[in-house]
Amino acid sequence: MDMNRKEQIRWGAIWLTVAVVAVAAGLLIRARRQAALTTDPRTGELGGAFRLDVSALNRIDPGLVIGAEKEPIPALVESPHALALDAAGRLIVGGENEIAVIETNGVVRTRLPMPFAVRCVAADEDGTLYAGHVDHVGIYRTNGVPAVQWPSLGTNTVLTSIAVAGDNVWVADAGQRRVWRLDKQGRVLSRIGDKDDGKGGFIIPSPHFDLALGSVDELWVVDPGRHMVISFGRDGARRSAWGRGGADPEGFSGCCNPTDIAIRTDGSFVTSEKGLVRVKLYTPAGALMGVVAGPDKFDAEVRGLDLVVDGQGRILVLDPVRVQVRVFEVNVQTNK
Amino acid sequence: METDRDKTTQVVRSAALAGAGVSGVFCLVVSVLLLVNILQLKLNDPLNAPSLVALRAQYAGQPSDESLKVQIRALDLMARRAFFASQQQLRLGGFLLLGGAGVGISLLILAGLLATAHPDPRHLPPLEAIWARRAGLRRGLKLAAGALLALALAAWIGADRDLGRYQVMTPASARAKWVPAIPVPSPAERLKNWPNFRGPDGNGVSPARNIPTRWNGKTGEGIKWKLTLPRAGFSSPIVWGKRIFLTAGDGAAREIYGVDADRGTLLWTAVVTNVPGAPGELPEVAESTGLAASTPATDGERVYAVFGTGELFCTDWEGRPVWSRFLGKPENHYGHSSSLLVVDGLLIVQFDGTSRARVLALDSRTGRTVWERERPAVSWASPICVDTGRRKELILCDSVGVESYNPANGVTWWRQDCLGGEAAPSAAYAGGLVFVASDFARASGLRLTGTGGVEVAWQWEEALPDTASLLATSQLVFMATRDRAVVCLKAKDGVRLWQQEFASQCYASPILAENRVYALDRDGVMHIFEAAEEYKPVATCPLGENAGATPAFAEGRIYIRGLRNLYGIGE
Amino acid sequence: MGLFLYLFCLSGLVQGAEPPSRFPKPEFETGYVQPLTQCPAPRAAYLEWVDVGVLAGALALTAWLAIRKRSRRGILAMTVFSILYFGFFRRGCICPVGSIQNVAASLSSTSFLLPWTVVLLFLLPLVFALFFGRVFCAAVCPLGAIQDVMIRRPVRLPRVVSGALGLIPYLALGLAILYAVTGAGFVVCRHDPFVGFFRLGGTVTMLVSGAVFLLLGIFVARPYCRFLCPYSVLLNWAARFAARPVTITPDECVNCRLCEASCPFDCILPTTPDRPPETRPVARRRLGWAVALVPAAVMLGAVAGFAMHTVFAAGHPVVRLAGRIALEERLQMREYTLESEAFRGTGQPLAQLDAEARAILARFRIGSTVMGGVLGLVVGGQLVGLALWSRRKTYEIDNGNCLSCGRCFEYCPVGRPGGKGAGQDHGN
Amino acid sequence: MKTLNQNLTRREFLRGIGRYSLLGLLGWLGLTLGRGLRRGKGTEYVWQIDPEKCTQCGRCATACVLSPSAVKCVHAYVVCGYCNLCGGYHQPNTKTPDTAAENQLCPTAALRRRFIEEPYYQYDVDEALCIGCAKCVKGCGSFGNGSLFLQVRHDRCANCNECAIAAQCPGEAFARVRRSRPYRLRGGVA
Repeated sequence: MDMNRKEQIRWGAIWLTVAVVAVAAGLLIRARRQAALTTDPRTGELGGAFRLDVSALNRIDPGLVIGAEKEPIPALVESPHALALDAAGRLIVGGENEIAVIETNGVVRTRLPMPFAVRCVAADEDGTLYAGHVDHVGIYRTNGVPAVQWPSLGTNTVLTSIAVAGDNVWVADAGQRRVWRLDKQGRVLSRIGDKDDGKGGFIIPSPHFDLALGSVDELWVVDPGRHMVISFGRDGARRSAWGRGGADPEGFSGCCNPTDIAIRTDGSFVTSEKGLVRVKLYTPAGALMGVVAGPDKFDAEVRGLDLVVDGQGRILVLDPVRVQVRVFEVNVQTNK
Repeated sequence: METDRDKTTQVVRSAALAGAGVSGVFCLVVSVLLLVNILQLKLNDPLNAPSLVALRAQYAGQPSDESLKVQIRALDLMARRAFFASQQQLRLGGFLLLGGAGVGISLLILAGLLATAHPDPRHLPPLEAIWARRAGLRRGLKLAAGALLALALAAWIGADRDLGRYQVMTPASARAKWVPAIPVPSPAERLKNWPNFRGPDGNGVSPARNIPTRWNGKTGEGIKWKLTLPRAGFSSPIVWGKRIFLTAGDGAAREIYGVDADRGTLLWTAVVTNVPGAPGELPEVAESTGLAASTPATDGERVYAVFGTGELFCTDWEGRPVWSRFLGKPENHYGHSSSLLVVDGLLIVQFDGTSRARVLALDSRTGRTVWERERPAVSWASPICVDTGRRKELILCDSVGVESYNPANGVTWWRQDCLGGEAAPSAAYAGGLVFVASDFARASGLRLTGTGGVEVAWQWEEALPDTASLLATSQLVFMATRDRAVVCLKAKDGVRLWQQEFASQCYASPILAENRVYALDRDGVMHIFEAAEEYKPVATCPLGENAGATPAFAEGRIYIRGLRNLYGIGE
Repeated sequence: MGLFLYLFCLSGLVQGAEPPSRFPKPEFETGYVQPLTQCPAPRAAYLEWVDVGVLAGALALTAWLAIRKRSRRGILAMTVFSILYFGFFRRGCICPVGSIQNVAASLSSTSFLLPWTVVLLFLLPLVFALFFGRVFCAAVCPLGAIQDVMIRRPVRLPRVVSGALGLIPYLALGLAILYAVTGAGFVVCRHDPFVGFFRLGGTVTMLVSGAVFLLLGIFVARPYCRFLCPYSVLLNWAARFAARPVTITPDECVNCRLCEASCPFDCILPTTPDRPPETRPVARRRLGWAVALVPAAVMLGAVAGFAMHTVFAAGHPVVRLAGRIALEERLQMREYTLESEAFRGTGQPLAQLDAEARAILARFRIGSTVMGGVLGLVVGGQLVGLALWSRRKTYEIDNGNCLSCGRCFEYCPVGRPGGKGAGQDHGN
Repeated sequence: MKTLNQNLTRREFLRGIGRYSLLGLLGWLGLTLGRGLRRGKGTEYVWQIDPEKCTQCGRCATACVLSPSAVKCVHAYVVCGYCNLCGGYHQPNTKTPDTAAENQLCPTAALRRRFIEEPYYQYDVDEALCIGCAKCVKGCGSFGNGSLFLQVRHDRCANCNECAIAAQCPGEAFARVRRSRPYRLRGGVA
């Protein structure tokens, strides 16, 4: 009996120890998890040299930022691609299957269903809309006059930008890598940027190729592969160029940037980039004035931001991801 | 007696054992070398050499320094060579180790085969020890079980209960369990009536019988009564018992009407006034929407109505105001048109605008907010609430996708971004599938999965509705499209079964009753056809008046709202 | 997670790549021809059937060698073949042990389809076990084979230890099924210690644990098979009912005890004394206690299982992710893990993840509780079995645990063809 | 002796019952599983990465049971812009887009560049050197057309029961695909 009792006590002690150890282990596990959860989680991967930290490039020196964002305007068009202003200062937004004319207060004036997807759009002084579809231009009027479709410019054509002034229509063709000058009947007048011009033509690795009309008889065309903005006379003679590549704020990043440009009344340039999504302002001579909006303002999946400058000098950016026209005001003395 | 043969065997066996020993030593050496190599690679990975990283960083600062470039290139070459050399060494080491081990083990096996020694049973425990062995097994088993229990205890103490604190992410109000204070009408009671837009669940299905299939508003055939309404509105009538309720409104006034269902007489008119906080100014709305596009709802005790002004108004059975709320000026460029729904004592208000889009669940007695969720985009669609057999799902469409909420607390069950354009058609549910569509985007069939989410079963992009909601049975899906057609798709795969064009588009949502589809077009013509895999028309009944509202169904009756008049059809 | 991946690929959600880019390539003037992206094809599907055929053939041959031929050397040759073919050539991955998980996942979710080859992989060794005992373990399973050749100086483990460790395979089986059914992944494959050798590489933990098992295996015969392998539980139960399992002797046992000493796995049951060494009332009381303990053990197991469920659930990637995101939200952390960053990138609502995690947690709650209960039943059942006294007049094989390795035939003096071998040698 | 025989036969009988009921259980299991099989008749699967879900975390390089990993970078030439300055080939701060070591992004120099004609360059992946670290994939996706992406190479992949990388993939980009279409290529060319 005595033996049995001893045995019992021994086993009791053993089990008690086990239980105490279990409780202690549980408390330890708990404490360790708390510590582990809040420490650096990225362990067990390849070392530092394997990390390509794009986010470091995304940070912009706050001293360089000169843009202030205002209330955005809903774009209200499915997959918006193209932005322009008409003579009355209203927004023309072209999308996958329609063009909307939107007041700056966001009220939709008109909706024009489109037979083809709109890649770029421009408005004439009389309110006529010139829409660049993938391979041709369509002319639309809001007063009920039937639409006119110009013939295709070729099988490889990918129109990405359009500008209208006087009797001329310029369209940028990223697919054939040249700019077409047409008259208002759709007849081809001349071509800019053919490879035999001695300059090697435009380098356009992706469907982003923009042009904009300058104030004095000038046509500015982006050469994204060379990271440059080139000016031509309206007849097509090459004049000057500026811009360089680089991930720094002054340069244009990646393989093919800027994607879009717009020109302010004082001749300064607004540019937008993909990859490192940023909108910047340059002097007429091509020196950086500041960053209007850095990558933190946009969603990472943005590929190409169409730009327009309105009558008050505000920069309007078509954000295809948020389906908005983003509005930025520039706080800088531009008359240097 | 040792024979020569035995001798040779002995010699071979010794040789094999010696060989195995040599292999063992070889393996040991190789493993040590391998280990050193691995450690070396771990300690200073040539591709992560700090000197190289530092040089690169320096170079980023001084890109024109030629000597830096030369240094980087030299170091880089070295690093890459070292990397591939060590990789090759590792591979070679592995093969050597394997080969050595293979040879060693083979020799050991050979030695074992040649062995003459045999196990000696004299070392075995005595047979009597069998009982002690059993005791040992028992003790081991108990020990293991005890250890597992101890482990469970430790686990319980150290358990990860972060998931429990996850509630932080859901709105604070969602945690409170909602207990309706008034008797909720039973599902059977709801089924007998037409308490909100598109019937009991908002799903477009009527359980009523003896629905008329012949009438003519021009000749008066089949028309029981006709009531001219004081004001216009595009909202649909609702029915509870012997009462019909409607809303109407324009810039001058917004009104709710109570109508006797048997005689077609106007019993009362409630004028929406004195809504606290309402500014009085009217939002800009499209003419085709107006200020009374949202259908009211009732729970058999009260009537709830919302207007394009943002005014939400609750009256009692006799039209006396109970409570009212101003939800804010709808920022919605056609005008607010989402209808109301009462779910278990909660009034669900979908209030999707271009800014501050949200869905609210209000205590139907007081109008107090029980829960509120932000919504991602604008819409004109109405909520539906269906029982999927597993749970109740409150399904809302917006211009980006479709989201399902727990009606009790507003927590999202699932969301699928499959819509686009401007979402006006409401969802439909049948047989484990949710169907949604919006014009200029696509229609989708979403299958509820076992894990509580959805997967896209099919998509369809050809002809799409822009106003009318979808209608579904477990076999078929019907859509009244923008181009004046009704399309019938197979529910399980979205294959088109048939398509029928009419003279005019249907603004009213098609309704299923007695396995027939009732589709009312804008000319007021009701197209009745069977819900079947081919188009089988049953009847075509003109109203003699344009119509846009979805009709209400009750036992033996249809109530149709024309532009000016309300019709009671049936015996 | 494997489960979800399966669901994904079957739902057709992610079929095919994006449509061909419409943007034309540069107009090359030098006559440059754009190369095609090369894609080496995977192993042909019919070869999977060849593998199943080889498995069936190997099983049949081993059964023949063990039961008809009674040839230890033949079995050894099969062992070497299995190491080479199923191990090094097939890189350890056609594996009936792992197929438990595929079968469990497939039974729990109708959308998890598994190929016929995997079904057969799972069933063939079990069907063979029902007729011929664990011939799969004898020489066909590469995991067993690689350990078998390592057995050099086997020691007899104290019964306390082997009795305690014998519970682990049940736990392993339970966890394998629990994780497969909840879609948390295939833990058996993840912690397979030997596959690293067969593939000549792997994580350090995998290689080290494999080396430890192999070195341990010199002294403790086949440690993985006996004290970890989840498939061993199923094979054990099938082999208990085997129609023609291996026998120590083809004839009548002479109780020489040679076989008992030869078995490194402790699977030979010796003869017993005529009467138990304890009085009847004591034995009866013991049996009574054991039987009474069964329901208590089940209850206790279920409670323990319930207590463990959050720990088990932490192994599910979705639950872990939800926990991590909850933490990030609570502490307003801006340092994301790769997982939480990827999840936030998808734009899915957090509440949906929460709901999903809770649903999974609920499944773990049920599964873990059931598993604990079953484990309790196993403990209770074994205690009852140990309290029963069965009399043995001859040496017998413990069919459930016997791996059919054939070592005992070598030493049995009875009925060896030609009568030479053990008996004579022993005479020396 | 007689009782022993009786005992034996009774035991045999019970074992027979056990055996055939277990056999029946296995048969039922086979049939149940087989029913599921008819729906996905003859489909066999292999592991593959969905490039659209890949987050370029770099775990493919370390998590694979094989060393070096069976995951390699693949180049879809049809999507490539043939740029001089390549986001996948060059460091982001490259000033002179040449093949100098200080400008290269790839740690093992597995990405090769070949001049075609002014101003176009072709980029090729040397799979013997590639370790699947996804650095170039990230660069190409961030700054270029995304013509570089990771794929499981089936001449290397052991097609494990559960892919070790899939178990660790943060983006859940790994999924089984049909053996007949074993790749998910960008640009739609298989």
